[in-house]
Formats: sequence, C-alpha cells, structure tokens
Amino acid sequence: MGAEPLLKLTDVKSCYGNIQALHGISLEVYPNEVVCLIGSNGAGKTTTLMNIMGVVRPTCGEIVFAGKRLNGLATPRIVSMGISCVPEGRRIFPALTVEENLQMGAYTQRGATSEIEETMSWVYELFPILKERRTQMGGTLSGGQQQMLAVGRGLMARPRIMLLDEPSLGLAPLLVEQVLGAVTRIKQEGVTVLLVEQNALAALEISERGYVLENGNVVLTDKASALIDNETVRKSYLGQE
Amino acid sequence: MRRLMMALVTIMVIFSLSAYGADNPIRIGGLAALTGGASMQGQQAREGALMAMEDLNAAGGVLGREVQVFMEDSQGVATAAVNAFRKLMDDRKVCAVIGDHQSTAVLAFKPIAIQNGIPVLATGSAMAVTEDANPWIFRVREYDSLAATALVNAAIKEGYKKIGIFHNTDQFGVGGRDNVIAAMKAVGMAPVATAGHNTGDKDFTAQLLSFRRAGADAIIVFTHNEEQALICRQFDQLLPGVAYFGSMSLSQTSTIQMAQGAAEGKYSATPYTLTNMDARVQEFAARYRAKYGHDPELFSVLYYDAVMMVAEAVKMGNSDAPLSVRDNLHKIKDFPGVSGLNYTFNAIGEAVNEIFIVKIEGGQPKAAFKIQG
Amino acid sequence: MDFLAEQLPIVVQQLIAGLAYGCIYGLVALGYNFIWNAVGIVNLAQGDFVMVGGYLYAASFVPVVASWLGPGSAGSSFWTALLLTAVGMVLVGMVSQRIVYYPLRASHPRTIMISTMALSIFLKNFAIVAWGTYPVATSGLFGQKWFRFDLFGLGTVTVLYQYVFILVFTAILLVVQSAFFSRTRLGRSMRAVAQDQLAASLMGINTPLIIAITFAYASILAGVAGVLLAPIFLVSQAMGSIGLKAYTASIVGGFGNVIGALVGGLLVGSIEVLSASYVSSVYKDAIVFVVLIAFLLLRPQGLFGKKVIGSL
Amino acid sequence: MGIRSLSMKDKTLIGIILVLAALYPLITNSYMKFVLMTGIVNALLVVGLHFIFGLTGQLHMAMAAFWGVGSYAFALAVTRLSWPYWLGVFAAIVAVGLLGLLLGFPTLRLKGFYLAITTIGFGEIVRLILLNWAPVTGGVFGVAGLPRPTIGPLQFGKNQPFYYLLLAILALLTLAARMIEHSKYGAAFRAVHDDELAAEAVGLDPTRLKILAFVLCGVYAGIGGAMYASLMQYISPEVYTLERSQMLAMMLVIGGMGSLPGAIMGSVLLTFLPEVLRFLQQWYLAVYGAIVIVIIVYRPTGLWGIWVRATEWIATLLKRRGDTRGAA
Repeated sequence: MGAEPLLKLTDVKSCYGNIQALHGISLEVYPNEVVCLIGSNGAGKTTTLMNIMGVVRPTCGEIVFAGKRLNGLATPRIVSMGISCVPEGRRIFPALTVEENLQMGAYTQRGATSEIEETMSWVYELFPILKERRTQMGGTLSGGQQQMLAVGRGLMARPRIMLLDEPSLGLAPLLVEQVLGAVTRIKQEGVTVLLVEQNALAALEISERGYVLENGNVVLTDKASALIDNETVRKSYLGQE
Repeated sequence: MRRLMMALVTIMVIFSLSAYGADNPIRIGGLAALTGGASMQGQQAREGALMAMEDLNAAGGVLGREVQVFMEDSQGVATAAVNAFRKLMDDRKVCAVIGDHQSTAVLAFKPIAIQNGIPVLATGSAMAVTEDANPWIFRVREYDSLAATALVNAAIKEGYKKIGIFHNTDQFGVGGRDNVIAAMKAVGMAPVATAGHNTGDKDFTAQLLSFRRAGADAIIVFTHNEEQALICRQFDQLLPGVAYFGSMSLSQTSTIQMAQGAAEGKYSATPYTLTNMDARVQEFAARYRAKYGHDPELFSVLYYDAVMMVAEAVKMGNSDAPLSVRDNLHKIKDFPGVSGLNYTFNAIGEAVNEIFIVKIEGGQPKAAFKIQG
Repeated sequence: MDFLAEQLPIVVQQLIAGLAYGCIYGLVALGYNFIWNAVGIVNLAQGDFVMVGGYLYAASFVPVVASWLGPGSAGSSFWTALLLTAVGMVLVGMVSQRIVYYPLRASHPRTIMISTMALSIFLKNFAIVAWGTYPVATSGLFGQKWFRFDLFGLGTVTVLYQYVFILVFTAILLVVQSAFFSRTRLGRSMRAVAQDQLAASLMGINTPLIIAITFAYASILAGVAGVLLAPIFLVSQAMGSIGLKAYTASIVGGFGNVIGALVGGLLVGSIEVLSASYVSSVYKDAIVFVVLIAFLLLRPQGLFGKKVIGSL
Repeated sequence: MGIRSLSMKDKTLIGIILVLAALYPLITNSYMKFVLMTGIVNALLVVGLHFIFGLTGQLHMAMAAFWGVGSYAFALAVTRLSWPYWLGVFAAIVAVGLLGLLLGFPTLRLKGFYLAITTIGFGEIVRLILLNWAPVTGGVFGVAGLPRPTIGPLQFGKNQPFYYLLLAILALLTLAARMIEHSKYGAAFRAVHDDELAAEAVGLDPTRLKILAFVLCGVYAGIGGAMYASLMQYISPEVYTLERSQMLAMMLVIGGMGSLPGAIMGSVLLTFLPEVLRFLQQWYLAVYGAIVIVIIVYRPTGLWGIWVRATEWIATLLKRRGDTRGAA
C-alpha cells in the first residue's frame, strides 16, 4: 500500500457489561480501499464498528483515524471528522420522510445548504428510487429501499470512510447485488469503505482485502482474492466443502 | 456479632441525642396541617399560636417561667396527626394540645389524649369531637350545627324557600350537610337539591347546574377556602339571581381575595370578623398585620386565644400538670379573646356559642346579625 | 324534544368547559408523550410541573412584570410573564432531567419512576416553602369575564372567555409546534432521537443534549398548561393532580402519539364534565379511571396508537 | 445448622429482626416507639409489595388501596358484624386476596407504565368508594373503637406486647416470603421479571404467576391493613391515597430492589425519616423528597447495596488488621 493507513486499530479490547467482546483487534484500512470484516455471528464485527464510532468505549488499545486518536471522543465529534456508519438493521428513521432522513445524514455538515443539496442530488443519482419516494415516510419503504436510504443517509455526511454493517442482511439476491454494486460506485467517488458482512463471498468479491474475526480476535487477514481461495475460509464462511 | 453491636450502639446514640431534660419552661403543643392541601389554615394557626407565645414571654412568662409553643404538622391526615400528637405528648411533654383544625385528625388522636390525660383544645368543627362530653376534650371554635342553624335561619330570614346544599365530601362538608338538613327539618323544610364535591375539585359546573335544574333560590355551601372561592366565581356565571350562603371559610380575607370579586353580596357565618369594631379585635389585627404582613383569620385568633387560655389555666392552678390545666380550663369564665368572643366552656367543652352572619360588601365581611347557639 | 331543549344548552355549555380542560390535559399529555418517545419512561412529576408553571407565572412573574410595565398593561404583562415562565420551565426541565433521569438512564425504568415520584413529593412541598400556603389568584388576559349566546332559541349558554382563549391558544401552539418539528433542524433531530437513539447519535446528533431539550420542551408544555389554568383555577400545590388525568389522556389517545394526546385530552375532559353532571359528581374521577381501564383492556394501543404495548 | 451456612441475606434478616426486638425497650419515648410500630406495619405491606414490585417486576401502584381494603374489611367485620378478632383478620386477608385476583386478572396483559397507570386509577377508584360509600364504610367519619388482639390468655392491648406481636408476625411473614422466594415459584417470578417471553418458552405461565403474585401481595396487605387498623384503633379514608402507595414503593426501592432485608430496612427507615426531620418545620417533606432522590440517584442499589458494601469494607478491614497482626 505504501501510504499511511486512514484508519488503524491497534490491540482494541472492549466489553459489553461483564462480557469481553473484543480480545485485541488490530486492523488497518488504507485510503480508497474496500476492506471487509467477515466472521460468524458474535465474532465481534459490529462491536468493532461501535468502538470506532465511539458508541462503545474500548477498554484498551488505540483507534487512530487520519493521524488522530479517536479514543474517548464523543460520537458526534467522530462523525464530523469524516467517519459515517450505516448500522446493522438499517435503522432509518421510520417516521421521517426519505428526504428528512437524508437531511439527518448531513447533520454534521453545518451551514452549507448548497453543498448539502449537491450531495443529495448525488445520492439521488446513485439511488434514483429514493428521489421518487422522497416525500414518503421512511418506514413505508421496502427492505431494499430502506437499505439504499441507509447507505444514502451515510453518504450525506460526505465521509472519508464509511462503515457498512451487514448491508445485505435480509435482502433478496437481486437487491444484494444492487446494494453491493453501490459500494463499488461509492469507492469510485473516493470514499473508503469498511464492510462488515456475513455474506462473505459477495463481500470478498468487491473488496481489496479482508479480515476474518473469530470470538473477538482477528484470526486471518489477506488479500480478498486469497481469502476466497483459502481452505478454512471456504469451509467456515463460504459454505463450500 | 461485632457488626450487630456496632449497629446497636449507633442507634442508641442517635436516640439518646433526642432525649433532653430541663423541664423548666411551660410547654404547650399545637397541631395543624402545615403541609398538604389544608396548609393555608395551618399556617394561620401557627402564626397565631407563636404570636401568643411571644406575647406571653414578653410579659414575663407564666408563673415566672418561659412559655414554649410547639407546632407540629398533622398534614390533616389521621396517621400523621397521631404521630404528631404523640410527639407533642411524649417528646415535647406538653401540658395541653391545641388543634387540630381538621376533625378527622382530632378523632384519630382523641382516644390517646383521653387515655394519657392530655387536655385537647380542638379547633375542628365536627359534632363528634365533643359529643361524648369527655372532660379532656374542649373546643375553641364554632360547632357545625351552630353554623348550619345560623345559615339556615339567615336564609329563611332573607325570604328564601327553595334551598340547595353544596358540600365538600370530607368530614367538615358532610357534617355541615347533615346539620343543615337537621336545621331545615326543625323548621319543617327540606333541601331542594344536595350535591357534593371532592377536595381538590376545581370545576363545579355540573353541581351548580343541578341547583339550577332543581330551581333553588338559595344555596348553602359547606367547604374550605380554595373550593369556596372557585365555587363563588363559577356560581356568578351559572346561577345569577340565586342567593349564596357560605360556611365560615367564605368570611376569610384570603377567600374573598381568591374569589376576585365574586364573593360580593354573599353571606357567611363566622364567630370572628375583622369588621367587628371591638377594640381587642382591632388592636390584635393591627399588631398581626404589622408582624406577618397579612390579615389575621379565624384560625389565627382561635389558636392565639387557646394558647392564652391554657396559660390562664396554668396561672389559676399554679401548675402546668395536665390534670390541673384541664380542671382550671373548666373554671374559666368569660375569658376575653382577641377574636372578640368571651369564652366559657360548657359541660361538653364548647366555648363558642355565638356566631355572626356576615355579608361580603366591598371586599369586607360586614356583620349582618349575631345568632346565639 | 322538551328534554332535548332543556338539556342541549347545558350539554353545550359543559362541553365547552370540558374541551377547554381537555386542551390542558392534552398539552400535559403531549409532554408525557415526548419524553416517552425519547427515553421510554414516564415522568410522574409532570403534573407538578404544571403547578410550578402556575406559581412561576402567577406568584413570581406577574407581580414583577406588572410593576415594570405599570398599570393598564394587562396584555403585554400577560405575554411577558408567559414568556418568562417558559424560560423558567426550560430550567426546571433541564435541571430535573439532569438529577432524576440522566444518572439513572441505564437503570430499570421502575427506578426512574420512583425517582420522579420523589421529585413530585419534593416539588409539592418545595412550593409551600417557596410560594407559601395561600392559593394564588391571578386574572390572565380575561379575568372572570364571560359571555352568553343564544343556542338556536333553546336557551342561553354561558362561556368564560378564558375557555375560548385556551382552545385558540392550544390550536395555535399545535400549529407552531408542528412547523417546528418539520421545518427546523432542532425539531427534526428531536424527532430522530425519539425514533432511534443509536441511529441519531451515529448521524452525529448529541443525543443527551437533545433528550435534555425534549424534557425542557415537555416542561414548557406543562408550564403553559399551568399559565392557562391559573385564571380559572387557583394556583395551589394541589394543582399537580392534573398530571393523572393527563396521563390517562395520553393512554386513551395512544401512548406516544401527538394527535392521540390531544384527542385523548379532549375525550377525558368531556367525559369528566358530563359524568359529573349525569352520573355522579363525587365519582367523576372514578368514572374517568374506569374508562381508562376499559380502554387498556379493550384497546390498549389507544385510539391512534400502533398495536404494540410498550415494553418495559 | 450453623450460622455460617446461612447466606448473607438470611443473616442480615435475622439480625434486623433481633435489632428491632432489642430496639423497642431501648427507645425511651413512647412517641418514637409508636413510630417504630408504624414502621413494622409498613414493613408488612412492603414485604407484600416485594412479590409484585420486586420479584415479578410489575409496577403495582395500588398498594394503598389493598391496604385500605384490608383495614376496612377488618374494621367492619369486628365492629359491624362483631366477628372475633382473628376472624376479622382472616376476612381482611380474604378480601384483599380477592381484590388482588380481581386486579390481577384484567391487568395481566398490561406491562410497565400501562400497568402503573391502571393500578393508579384502580387505587383512586377504591379511595373514592371508601370515602363516599358512607352507608357501608362510614364515609368520612371512618370507623372508631377498633380492638387490639388477644390470643388465649395473652393480651396485646398495651403497646409493648402488641409491638412484639407485630414483630413476630413480620418475622413469620418474612420467613414465608423467603421460602416462597427460594422455592420454584420464586425462580419463576424472577423469570417473569427478567423476560416474560423466555419464561413462557420454558413452560412457565406468566399470567398465572402474575395473578399468584397479586394474590400473595393481597394476603400480606390484608394482614398489614388489619394490623394498621388495630394499631391506630381508628381508621378514616383520607389515609389511603396515591401518595401512600408511592411512599410504600419508595420504601421498597430505597431498601434495595428485590431483597427482603432491604424491604424491611427501607420501611423502618423511611417511616422514621419524616418524623426525624420534623424539626425542619415546613421544609421537612421537601427535604425528605430530596433525600430520597439523592439515595436513589447515587445508590440505585438502595440500603441493601450500601449494607453489602459496608460489610465487605468492614470485613476487609478486619482481615487486614488480622493479617498485620499475624505478620507482627
């Protein structure tokens, strides 16, 4: 890679209540790459993202973004530094219209109305269906549309890096393709992506590199193409004998 | 085990701190609702009682000893009143207790007072307070049937024939209602309508309209200050042309102010009115106003007079033993109070046997006539 | 027909009063709903906020403002005192949530409920110390003025101006509120926090602050209810009992629903007055609660709520 | 069975009962003695409330109504019907048990704050009936002349013997509560508290369990109500208000949710607190409210939590001293 990593986690440990969820995660994401985290349920993927976002505080270790330490910063501060997160289960605001949802995404972009509108038209270009539905309540959209709205809302913050948590969960195969296709286009626009997926094959296909998590530890990391061919990965995560 | 001992010692220390000696001052107890819905009357009572204490001490105390008045909060509720009474009796070692102005509270601690021999100068108006003629129980206030009879007579005298009764559902209001009905029955009448409201109610539209439907030409209202004021206001809108006879609370300055002009032209019955030009009344009112910044009300003067009578009884018997206080209270004849009344306790312990009918004019309760019980 | 002719003016007259009280219940119920939506708890001291608002207005600000502005300024002193009360309520709301909610936010809702009860006891008794034991009378814009009108020749109806004022004021307040929630950034973020706290904070919203603001706004609503009631009721420490009726209103309307709160309020207000008149004046509160229990059993989601019972 | 084999909770429970027994003769003034008696009666009610509020986690806010019906059932049975004392107590138990059943059935579908407002409404209805149904309840004038109990030749008319009777009843009922808590029902109650759906999944019937909790609470409230009436010898309806229900719930929470020793500690302490604060004059209830807030906010685990930490602290302190002594 050569360049400085955009996001770097060093030996991050974290607890939920009394249960230790992360046992020392280290990972790096370089500018303008798509990196995926794969692993089974409860491996600590979502917890990792929540630690980056400051929703959960790491008990030890260091998270650095663009040369700045994130540990101890409040979520709003982290978002305004250029990290946005599309949470698991989409979590769009059901009783806000599509457009209001997108506006909430741009919450940290204070002041510049024209810029926000520019971003919004870019999102509408990316997902034309959202433009059609823009006065509809978020909760009335279909699952796929809600996922697009969630991704679009994440983009509204004009992030340098976007964390995507299980974007394909519960979607029909055709929609999965659509959503993950959007990830590639987002990357082309210069946004770095950290992708968490259970659908490991689909995720690896659009990623440059991947990390495999198990019980709160990174057990394997490599180029995505290499992981697809890896024996253990094939067995455990790709459902192939 | 050591833990247990430590806890025990701590608790013992705490309790021994609350015990004290020095029995020199003459201790008088007062009970009133200092918190809760009736705390307005409680405050008046407290102010009156404490002023009496200061006056007594300024005059050199009683029997050369300092007088201490302890006011405790009864919340107007039986449980709290019993606790407060016991505190006065056991903790403060008082020689007499004045109050409470809520009859429920008096009925709750009355057996304890009798059992332990503490004279009580009650200021609640229910008949049940004195009806068993126990020598320990006195009353320094008009009793319900006196007020009820006076109001009924006043209404008849003014020429009203179709009288309705509106009452609070608490002990005061229900007692008032029953006594009004009895007084009407005595002259061969019956109320055209009866309606109740709960303490704390604010909207009386329904009840007032029921009097309109019944065709009442006058209503007698037994309730407390806040409700009385609100009923006056709503009454003016809903029952124009109907006469209004309110219980004692309507004669109070605070109620007249709360009614914001709606008390005009309405009648009330009270043993005490500021418009009484008796020098005692006026002199006291002036001092009270200077001290507290507002007019004295019935409970201010009653508690003041009650403290003074206990002091008098102590002087007469040259002792502050409860039994001596009790016996000498019975001997008091025509004790002149700042209420304008002259107190003599009768066989069942009643001291207030006369009452004024007042009419509110220009924001003042003007005495119309006096009725003897 | 005769019965109708006799009863109709009376019913109309009572309904107008009932609707005015209903608006007040609705305003307080809205406060319950905003807090419920935002953090999933019920603030049992909400009714006492009405009392605090009433006292701030009638006992603290009106006399001061009237002396600033001099005589003959009833109108402007009303609005100034109302504004000051609203500011005061923001403080009350913020401070209360900081003390009785924020430190306990991770505890069982039951614990928070108890702490709001303790707050209620504190406020009731603090009022005695702060504002005295005498109920305070105040006149507002219209005092005790009323007007009569003829109802289709059936009879005359007597209405307090203040009742009409309450209805109009509530309507305007709701319009302004709805504009605030849809048009402003703050309004939208309050809605967002109410719908999904985690997602809202991932958007970069300072959720604790927005929650505090929500408490403050709920307090303003309660305070305004106190100001509107002050001229027709007296301001006294017992005013807080209105909280229970408002709680009932918000359940009847559908917990957490804005329109529901208002409709629930109007319904409770009307039931209260009419049952006092036609069933029993001393059991009217009992009747309101019977209706409440019936609602909870037959239609727990309320009139406008979704068919979900709030989980604890 | 040695004392060491008992759990910390049980030891504390025994300790509390012993302290309460020792306390009465130590208190020199009969006012404080009476407050202590009130505290014991409150504890009876709070231990009952513990089944619903503490174990099953239901927000039951009609405790004053339960208590009131208990008081009135007892008072009316022994005065109007001239029933013997203990039959009157039994009537109170049955009446409030049935009331628990009555309230339990329809409200089972309701949870959380919905249940809270339902029970608040129910409590208000009961209060208004006690107040206004004068032909039966005596209305505002209440019921006077209530007796103190006798058991065979034993007389409990005086305060001291009555106190020890109350304490014995409290000890018995607490023991019963403890046994229920440790039985399969206790575990089932807790399961309902933690997760109703999960409880259902493992074959428990949350509906029946909740009704059972309400009925149990009713039984305790019946005894508590009768004992209160017998203690005061006069009852009147203005006592049984929502505020009282709130006070009882606060006693439980301040004591420490879900622990019996906490329930008794909370009851006795919060009964004393306003009395001790009386010297503050009209400030005292405001200060009382503030103190309750402070305890809840800074020690959500309540007095029980404080006690546990204090004993741990003392234990380590003693151990450390023992260690240094050993080293020397």
